[in-house]
Amino acid sequence: MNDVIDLQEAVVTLGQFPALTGVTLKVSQGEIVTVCGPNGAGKSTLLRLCAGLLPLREGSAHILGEDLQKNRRIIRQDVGLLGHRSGLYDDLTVEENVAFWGQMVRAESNEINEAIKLLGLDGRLRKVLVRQLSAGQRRRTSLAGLVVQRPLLWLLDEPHAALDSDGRDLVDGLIHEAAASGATIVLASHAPKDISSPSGRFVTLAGGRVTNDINNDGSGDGVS
Amino acid sequence: MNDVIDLQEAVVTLGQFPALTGVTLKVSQGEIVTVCGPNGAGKSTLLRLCAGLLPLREGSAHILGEDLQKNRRIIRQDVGLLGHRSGLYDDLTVEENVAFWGQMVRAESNEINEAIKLLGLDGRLRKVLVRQLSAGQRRRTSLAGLVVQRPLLWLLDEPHAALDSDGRDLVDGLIHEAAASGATIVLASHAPKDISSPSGRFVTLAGGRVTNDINNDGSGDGVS
Amino acid sequence: MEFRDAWAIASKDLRIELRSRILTNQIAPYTLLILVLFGFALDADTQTLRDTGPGLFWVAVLLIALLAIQRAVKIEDDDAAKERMLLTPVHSSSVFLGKAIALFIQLFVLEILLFFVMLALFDLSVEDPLLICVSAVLATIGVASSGTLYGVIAAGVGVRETLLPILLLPVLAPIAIGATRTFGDAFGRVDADGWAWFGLLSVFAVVYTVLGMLAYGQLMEDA
Amino acid sequence: MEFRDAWAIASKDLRIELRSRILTNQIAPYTLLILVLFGFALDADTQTLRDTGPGLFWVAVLLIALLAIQRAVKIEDDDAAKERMLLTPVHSSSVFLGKAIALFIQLFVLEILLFFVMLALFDLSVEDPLLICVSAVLATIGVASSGTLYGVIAAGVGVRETLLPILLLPVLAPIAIGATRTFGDAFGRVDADGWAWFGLLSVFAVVYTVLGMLAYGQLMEDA
Amino acid sequence: MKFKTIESRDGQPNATSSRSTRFLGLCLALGVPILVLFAFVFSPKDDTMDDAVRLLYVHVPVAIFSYIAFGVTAMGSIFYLWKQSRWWDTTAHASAEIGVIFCGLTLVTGSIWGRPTWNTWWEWGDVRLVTTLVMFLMFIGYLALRQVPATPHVRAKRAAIVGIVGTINIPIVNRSVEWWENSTLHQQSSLTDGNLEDLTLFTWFLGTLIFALAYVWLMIHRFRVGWLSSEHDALGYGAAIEERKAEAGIDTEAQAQASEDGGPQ
Ligand code: HEM
Ligand SMILES: Nc1ncnc2c1ncn2[C@@H]1O[C@H](COP(=O)(O)OP(=O)(O)OP(=O)(O)O)[C@@H](O)[C@H]1O
Ligand SMILES: Nc1ncnc2c1ncn2[C@@H]1O[C@H](COP(=O)(O)OP(=O)(O)OP(=O)(O)O)[C@@H](O)[C@H]1O
Ligand SMILES: [Mg+2]
Ligand SMILES: [Mg+2]
Repeated sequence: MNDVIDLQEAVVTLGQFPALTGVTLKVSQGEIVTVCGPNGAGKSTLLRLCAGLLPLREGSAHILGEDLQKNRRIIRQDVGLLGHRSGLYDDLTVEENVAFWGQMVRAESNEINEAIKLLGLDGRLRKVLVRQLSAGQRRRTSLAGLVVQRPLLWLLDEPHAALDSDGRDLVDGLIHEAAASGATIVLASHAPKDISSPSGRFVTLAGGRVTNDINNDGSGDGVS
Repeated sequence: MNDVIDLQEAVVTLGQFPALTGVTLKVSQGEIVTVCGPNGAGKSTLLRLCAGLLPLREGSAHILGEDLQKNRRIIRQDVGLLGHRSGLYDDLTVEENVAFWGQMVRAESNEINEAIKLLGLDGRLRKVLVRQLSAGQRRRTSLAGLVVQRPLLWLLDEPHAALDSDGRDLVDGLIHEAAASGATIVLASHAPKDISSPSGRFVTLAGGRVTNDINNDGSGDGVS
Repeated sequence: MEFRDAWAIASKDLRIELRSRILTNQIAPYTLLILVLFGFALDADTQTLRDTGPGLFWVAVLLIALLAIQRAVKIEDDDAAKERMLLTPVHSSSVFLGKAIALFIQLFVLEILLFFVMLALFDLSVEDPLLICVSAVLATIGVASSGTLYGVIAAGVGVRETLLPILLLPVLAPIAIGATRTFGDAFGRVDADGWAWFGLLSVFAVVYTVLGMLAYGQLMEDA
Repeated sequence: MEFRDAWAIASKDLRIELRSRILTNQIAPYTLLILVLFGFALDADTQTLRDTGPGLFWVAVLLIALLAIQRAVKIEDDDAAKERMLLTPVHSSSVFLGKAIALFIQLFVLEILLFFVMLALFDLSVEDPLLICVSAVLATIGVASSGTLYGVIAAGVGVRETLLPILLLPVLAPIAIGATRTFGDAFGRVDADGWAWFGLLSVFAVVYTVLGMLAYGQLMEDA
Repeated sequence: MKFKTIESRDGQPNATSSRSTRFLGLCLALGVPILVLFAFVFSPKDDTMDDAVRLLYVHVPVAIFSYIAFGVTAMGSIFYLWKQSRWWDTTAHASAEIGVIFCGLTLVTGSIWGRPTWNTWWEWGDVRLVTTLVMFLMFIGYLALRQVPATPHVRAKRAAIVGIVGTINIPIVNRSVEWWENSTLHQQSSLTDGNLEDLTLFTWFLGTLIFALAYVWLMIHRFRVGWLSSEHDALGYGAAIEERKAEAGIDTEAQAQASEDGGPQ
């Protein structure tokens, strides 16, 4: 089995605070995993750890086969992260932003165009500065950048936030499509109903560790 | 009948762009109104107009009986807005932030304490800098500031965003309590199911105007 | 306007500054640096330096004030706190006063520090201590008031960092010139009528404070 | 490292600057103001001004560079773009180079402008145009490289606005001093060996560029 | 890592000294009066500088040890970037602090010296003075950076780069008098010229030795303070983890309940 994510008792501290207190989690290729948990449980921290953006304090973490303790940089280009903040330039238009991030991940210009269309940013919005977008449009622009990247591991922090129902369906579609084509998806969410995945797996975080890990087929292996 | 919000063909432009193209809406005291609509429909703009933060270009707007064309300032202290951005100081702690905003709206210190407790920010979080909070905790802090304000008109822009299910229940509870005590609530939301109000009214915005206005009892007066 | 509100706002600003230790760790060394830079750029002998001492002092104060004003605006801008303030019953002149007071205190503390550095470096002797004190206070009031006022004009425009200095420098320059002359007189180095210049400083201080209290609400209103 | 990436990043930065018209509408007037301010603070006769001309020129360039660097950092900091950049295959030295190039171009354009203003105001005549050109280019490379490097050191710390000047000014000061001397020689006003100073400038330019390309990745890594 | 420090009964160090540092301190305590004796009594006046020459015995050693201190900072910084070890980071930080003190002393003693000899406290046109000041300020910036709230590793890395860049100054300050002969009042290297008298030379060496001792002594203590304070930061770690884990307590039960019910569908 090909483990895309393999965390063993991973501890991450933010400042002095242990945001993750020993997370053990395995995710294999093609899986769609939803991370739930109360506010401050450590969901965002977990995703950022998997993206190699945070140093590991204890334990071990292997992402896409690479050891994060050794080198956090190496996996980064195969990982896409949609965080709470969108990583866009306020003074560039939607099109310029997607094109820039597309260029950075070596996407073709037709891919860039397609992503813009796919996320409903075509027409008027193309030439609008990102500064002037509504919350949902901003989120869509950020997603478009992710779509052109086509990473092997998608880390989505509340991907449905700020999106309307069309947008939510779109994201669900994207997730399933990506999973079908072999990518792995981990998403943080408060409302697990949002994503209706037949093969969905729900991992519950609380107090910085996994308290529950349920497969939708009922074979839960609750960890107390 | 006491109309808290009375908009007649209200037009608002942001830069050159007409974000609201003629909204007619009446909300009476004690009502809970959910504004839905696709991304970029103008929900946030509508709420900000009602808070007196945006100038009216055409039409008329009366909030709490005051004419916004004449004076946008006068209503402001009776209006509370929870926007996409939270209006907190990153370098102050949760407690200091709530206390400061409490002081600004002339709240007593026990009210401030209660609000902190109510929103689950007691204990460790009290002394944490807002900069270090998770997305949901930040949102809760912002809400605590609103709770101490106890405005007559609550304008909540996606109040459930970033909150866990506890938090959502809490917000729903707050909304109903406020409505029961005579306040009026207008909230923008993408997932209208989120708020389960028996007296709920759903206003749909699209293209900057109201396209649908349904009361939960079924007496919809759809505007095409 | 309530003074209690103004004080709450001022102490909030000061607390944020104290927490980040900006004053001691950053602005104070920056001040020294500016002096060094000038010293070098001018490459002048002590006599010239002694004559230009007061001028350098006030140019340094101006540059520091710019930094401090940038910070003060940024605090409110970062997470839409400015907007939130609009939805409270606090009168805008209290907000103005609060922010100006915080700025004044920060600047004044720095000026005292800078003053002694200048005395030592430039080997100056004070002839009229009273004039020094009152003119420093009034000039600082002028700088703090006009800085707060212009800070809100530049707020929220995205290009704040660069816009603010441009707007502000022409406003601050006359204050700096006035203060330079008063200091020059107080040090007995320039043959200027210090107290006349002091009058100018008072006018600026009063005008900007009154203007700020009146206009701040108007300016805060629209984001 | 790929030059294509660096260029994409540089042109992105330049486009943002052009869009906000910072250069023409804000930094250029700011520059003029600084010169005027100095003129006032010094209150000197033409002879002194002529001698201090090159010094003032480079002090002005430094202050402008600070502004431009602040902007460059802010662009990446504002909405976590810096972090996003980490999740692309782009090499960190390309990012460094891209940002340094954008900074260089902006500064250089301003220097040309400022240069002619200085010529006119201070009534100077150029004796060694070649020396002026090459030393300006190398000094600007040094400023752009060290500025980009230090910009990322101060990035993301909340107290960026004030931390950056303190860290950066002592680094930039030697460059400014060197450039001042070369200019002084090239204008025939100082009896310095311009080409020796030029050597110093080259060393700085090379050291900071190499150091930046090596260290930038280390620094970008953690937010 | 554990030091041979004087420990209280509960095993916690209650001082940063150990037997060897106390010995070092003792040497220092004895050495200073001897130096004072030599500097003020035994060594002769200078022909040109008169009694002021006696500042030489402080001014030059502190200047040299500020170079050394900053050099150690640079070395610590380089090794930190290479090995990422807390030991090197603490070393760099400790040395920078002492270096700033020594550099400050250089400036102060130099100024005091300048008053009688050059008739001025400070001379802006003088390259050595100004380069020394620039170096001083650069490391003030370094210390400011170290105060910025950030994760220890991030802070250490950033500080390391600044520390390395800062040392570029050392050769500039040291060579400045030769590079810019005509823009300095400051002494050229008078030691290598060999025109110092025997006793003066001896006193100078003694001064250097004493300040070397002072540097080492301060360094050991400052390092230990830094090390212990970072250890102190880590002290609450276990408890913090437990407290954080306990946050899950209530939820765990609820979730276990949910999983029995078949989990969220
Ligand atoms: C604020 C003023 C001064 C500063 C910042 C300063 C700085 C320094 C520095 C950094 C050094 C070490 C140079 C090296 O070995 O690379 C030094 C050495 C020395 N200084 Fe000063 N100095 C100042 C004033 C003076 C004065 C007033 C005198 C005496 C007239 C003086 C005499 C010396 C001598 C004799 C040395 C030893 C030179 C050598 O052996 O290389 N200094 N000073
Ligand atoms: N420097 C710090 N000091 C104290 N606590 C901190 C610090 N940094 C982060 N935290 C805490 O660490 C936790 C971070 O959690 P994280 O952002 O991963 O939560 P989350 O599960 O994504 O929550 P949300 O659903 O609200 O987004 C929060 O509880 C936060 O308060
Ligand atoms: N200066 C501008 N130029 C062009 N379009 C603008 C400008 N400012 C705002 N807009 C547009 O106005 C609309 C603002 O909508 P608003 O923020 O009210 O949407 P919303 O309903 O809250 O959407 P969301 O659900 O995404 O939050 C968006 O479509 C945005 O693109
Ligand atoms: Mg989160
Ligand atoms: Mg919105």
